[in-house]
Amino acid sequence: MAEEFEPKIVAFLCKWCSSAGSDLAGVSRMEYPPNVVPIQVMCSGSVSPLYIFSAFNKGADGVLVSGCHPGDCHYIKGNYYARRRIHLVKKLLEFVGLEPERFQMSWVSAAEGTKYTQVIKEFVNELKPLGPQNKLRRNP
Amino acid sequence: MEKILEKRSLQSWMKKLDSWTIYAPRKDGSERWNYGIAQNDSVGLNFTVTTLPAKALVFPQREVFLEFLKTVEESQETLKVNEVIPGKNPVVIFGVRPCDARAVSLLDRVFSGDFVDPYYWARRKQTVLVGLACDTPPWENCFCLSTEGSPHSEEGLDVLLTDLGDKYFVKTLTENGEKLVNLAKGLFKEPRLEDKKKAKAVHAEAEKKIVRRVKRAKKDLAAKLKGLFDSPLWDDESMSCIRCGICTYLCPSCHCFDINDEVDSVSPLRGKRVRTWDNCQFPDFTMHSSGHNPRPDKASRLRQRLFHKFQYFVEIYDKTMCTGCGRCISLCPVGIDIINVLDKVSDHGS
Amino acid sequence: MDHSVYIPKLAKIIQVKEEVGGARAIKTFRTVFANGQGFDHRCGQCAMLSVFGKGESMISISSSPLVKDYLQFSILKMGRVTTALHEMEVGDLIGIRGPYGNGFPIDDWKGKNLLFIGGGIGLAPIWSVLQTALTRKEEYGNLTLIYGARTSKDIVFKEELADLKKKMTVFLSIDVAEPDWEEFVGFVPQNVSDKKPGPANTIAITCGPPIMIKFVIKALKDLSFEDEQIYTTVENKMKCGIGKCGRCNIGLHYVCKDGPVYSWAELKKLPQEY
Amino acid sequence: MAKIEDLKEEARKLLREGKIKYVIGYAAGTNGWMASPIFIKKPEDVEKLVWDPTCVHNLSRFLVDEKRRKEREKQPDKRPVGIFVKGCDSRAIVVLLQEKFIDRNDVYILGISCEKGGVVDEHKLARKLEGKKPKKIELGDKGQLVVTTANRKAEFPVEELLAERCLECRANFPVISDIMSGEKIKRTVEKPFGSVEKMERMPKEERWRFWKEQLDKCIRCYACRSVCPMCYCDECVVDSINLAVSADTTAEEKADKVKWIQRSAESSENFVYHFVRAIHLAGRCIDCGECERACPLDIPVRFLNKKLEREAKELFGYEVGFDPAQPSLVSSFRDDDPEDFIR
Repeated sequence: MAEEFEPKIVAFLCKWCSSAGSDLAGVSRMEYPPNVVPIQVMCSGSVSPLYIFSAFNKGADGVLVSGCHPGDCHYIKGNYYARRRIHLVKKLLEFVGLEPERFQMSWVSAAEGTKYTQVIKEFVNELKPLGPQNKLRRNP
Repeated sequence: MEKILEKRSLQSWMKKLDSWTIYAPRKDGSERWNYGIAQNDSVGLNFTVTTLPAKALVFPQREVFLEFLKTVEESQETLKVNEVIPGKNPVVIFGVRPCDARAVSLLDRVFSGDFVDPYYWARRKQTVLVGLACDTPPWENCFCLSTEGSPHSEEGLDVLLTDLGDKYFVKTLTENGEKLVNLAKGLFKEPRLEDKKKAKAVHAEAEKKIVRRVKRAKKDLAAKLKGLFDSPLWDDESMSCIRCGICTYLCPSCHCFDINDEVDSVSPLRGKRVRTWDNCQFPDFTMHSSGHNPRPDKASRLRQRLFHKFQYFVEIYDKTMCTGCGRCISLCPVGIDIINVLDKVSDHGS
Repeated sequence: MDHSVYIPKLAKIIQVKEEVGGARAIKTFRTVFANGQGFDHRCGQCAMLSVFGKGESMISISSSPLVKDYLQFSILKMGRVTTALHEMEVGDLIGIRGPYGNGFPIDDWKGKNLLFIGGGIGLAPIWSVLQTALTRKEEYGNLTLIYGARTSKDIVFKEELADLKKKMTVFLSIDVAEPDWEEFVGFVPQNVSDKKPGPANTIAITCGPPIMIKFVIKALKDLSFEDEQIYTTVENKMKCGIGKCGRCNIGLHYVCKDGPVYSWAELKKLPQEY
Repeated sequence: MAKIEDLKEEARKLLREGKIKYVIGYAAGTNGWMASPIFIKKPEDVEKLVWDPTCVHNLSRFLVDEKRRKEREKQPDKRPVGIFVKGCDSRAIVVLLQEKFIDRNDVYILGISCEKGGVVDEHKLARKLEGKKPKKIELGDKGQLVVTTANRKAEFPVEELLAERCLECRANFPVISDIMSGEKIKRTVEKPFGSVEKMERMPKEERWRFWKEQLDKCIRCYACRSVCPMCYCDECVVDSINLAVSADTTAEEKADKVKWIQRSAESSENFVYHFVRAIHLAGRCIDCGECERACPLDIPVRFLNKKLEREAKELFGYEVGFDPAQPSLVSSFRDDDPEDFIR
């Protein structure tokens, strides 16, 4: 039998909440799929849409942007900007026919190690049936 | 040799050429014609003109020059560089307009000389051009008669077809052209005298329909241009230029390019060195690393385009690097009209 | 068909020397071809250096054609490729293709005095002529070098210059006074006017920043040099090196192929596109 | 039908009095039936100005050039430039003002109402005329388009010839101007996003195939970027080297410029380019449709912008180019912006 497809996820995690949340999951030895390439960013609001397009271009099967819950942003408003911008990016990607499951956003606080693992588990499960992302990737 | 081919036999002819990849004009999801690989159900040659000239098939937008790979084994670095010359892929392009074929023969000159470009020639030598004479100028800005061409010019072509209504008048011009015809001998008939006469009439009629002309001829224009390098004319004429790449990328004879390394993997280092189209209308074309730019404004870039075509090239090759296809005029988003500009050059000071 | 004109030969870096540090760093590299197959070059010719993954850059060959053991390049850190070159060490592999360009007509200069005038990194392109003339001193008349840089720290080939002073006339300058500087203070053209080299039977070869070249030529003209006696090199952005990619032209000249060496008599007829 | 005689008179007067540097307007083109942009410096040349449904260009694009020119000049002529604008073009000026790219005093706006007309679509016209070349195209008294060819004069309802963007236009007269010609007729547009909605209804994979076929054609001439008045960045991610380089830019800065997109016109790279373009125009595109018109390969790039225009409106209640004082789409938010897509 063919080996099961393991999707590669690029996750842009904000330093103050989501990245800390993923650390918490790590130090608490919570189990979750090893499919994520985490990239720590200062704020979800600092994630340029170009990073997202580029991740798909370089072969990501899924991309996650994760930040602090509304009201909790270290920079007060960064995640609100992100919410708008990411929403537009999501609509654009879907418009050209990319599977909506491939691009996700989440709010994960520093205390939500469990939620982080949950987000990743669900993401991986949703990506598996889709197979590799070849639409936007360079040299598929 | 000269032959007659019934239009309904065109498809059968293409089918006989099964050791070639056949390109023919088709509509690609829009109103415009472009070359695509001909399928069995392919249309005839009832196109106007392809937006992208035949150039794009012999000098593609992207050409891989080499592949590189760096490996480290037991702290010993090895770097492998492999040349990537286009492989065997014989091509016949059907429906090449005479101006576009003449432009290919200009490219032949550019990619020869002291340094022969192996990538260009690897494709070019495998490419056979089957032209279709224009009976009506496909663009309203065609001006091939001003560039030593004509709607039935043979230069650069292997076969020239002339539309006689329900049949084509076929004239082979090279060995390759004859080979194509000989592969489907049964489809071709000997032309009658009246066919020849009719072809001539079609050619003559087509010439009459070309309305646009450049006032001065090649050498005269080149000499006039030379004296106007520092003229304020270029500032005025380039005011509306938006510095896009349409006039050059769609030009059948423009051939400027860029070379870049495309990295596929950083560790181990793996990638390709790639040639892509580039053009003199982009500001970064000539900009030095230091930021200094010898052609810093639209005026100097428009001047470069016209000087290259109508002055420098004439001095070097005794040819204008323009075959009068009219694309740059018809497709310019802001209506910059090189005939108009050249005529202003001609009239300058008189 | 022959090996593609665009495929560089692999070469190993055998020596790296830091000439100048700081923001406008200059390093001198010596290279040998990996499989021994090199090329012969003429003084003033250039080569296209590759850092795989970064790209190519046209650099003048600063070693004399008489030196067969290595090729030498002195490189100012300026953009993507040159920055990558500056990060390279002895033993690293680069690609080299060439040689390109016309080179200096040094055979025509036999029996003449040679006056070299350089500024900053501009010493590199004339270094190959200077070294060749020095090796064959008997074939040429007097050799003189007038060279300057912004500060004493920006002077390239410091040790070589000290050595050179024993063999030929060398005038150095820096733009602004420094405590321990004993030679001329001021711009290179001013030093030229100050030293008043005579035009008789002399060829002046100048290279440096465009603004320097412009005023050096003016200074030389004031000293009654004819246009035909003045040679310089020009540079433009290049990609192919073989007169095809279309960007380095000055009028109908492709600098990569028809240049980079011009006499002032030739250059002044060309449009100011460099 | 708006007449521009009064606007011409105004332009002439302003030029004569030296109150403006030059006028950007439309003149008869020499390359076919379409008008061309013209830059008029002398009052006597004002006569060359024309106004008809072939005046497709969004001339506000040239305000970007004007600004750059002023920046380069040591002693710039700071007088305003006169500019002819249609409704859509005027909204572009509003965005340029909103972004403080230009100042209101930089422009003297000569507005023209499209009334019941708009601009002609090249392909629709070609189909109607079956290869014949138009000599003249006018908006008739009854709101129809009158097309004159070599041997006949034909009338068509506007819907049959106008560009799609005009049929979906919600500002057919200038929203900002110093002087205006024509009536402020509010045209009812039943489906301002009709074309996008049609595409949204396509199944996902079909939509993918559509965009792949379209964007694979892109040769990266960047006409869509070059023609756009909003694409005024000093540096664009697609350029091969940094354009905004000064003597002080360090070698490292130049070397570290990320090559986000290769110059190769491959599918993957073309998608990134067009995504970046679209997202950068979100909340800024005023749907003048110039990108799509300029495209030599007829890639319907306008849909990408239109899609985001629609989302901005529906999700965030944001409308572009009416109010120079409103904050930009992506530098603002509402507490109740939708977040049902977030986990």
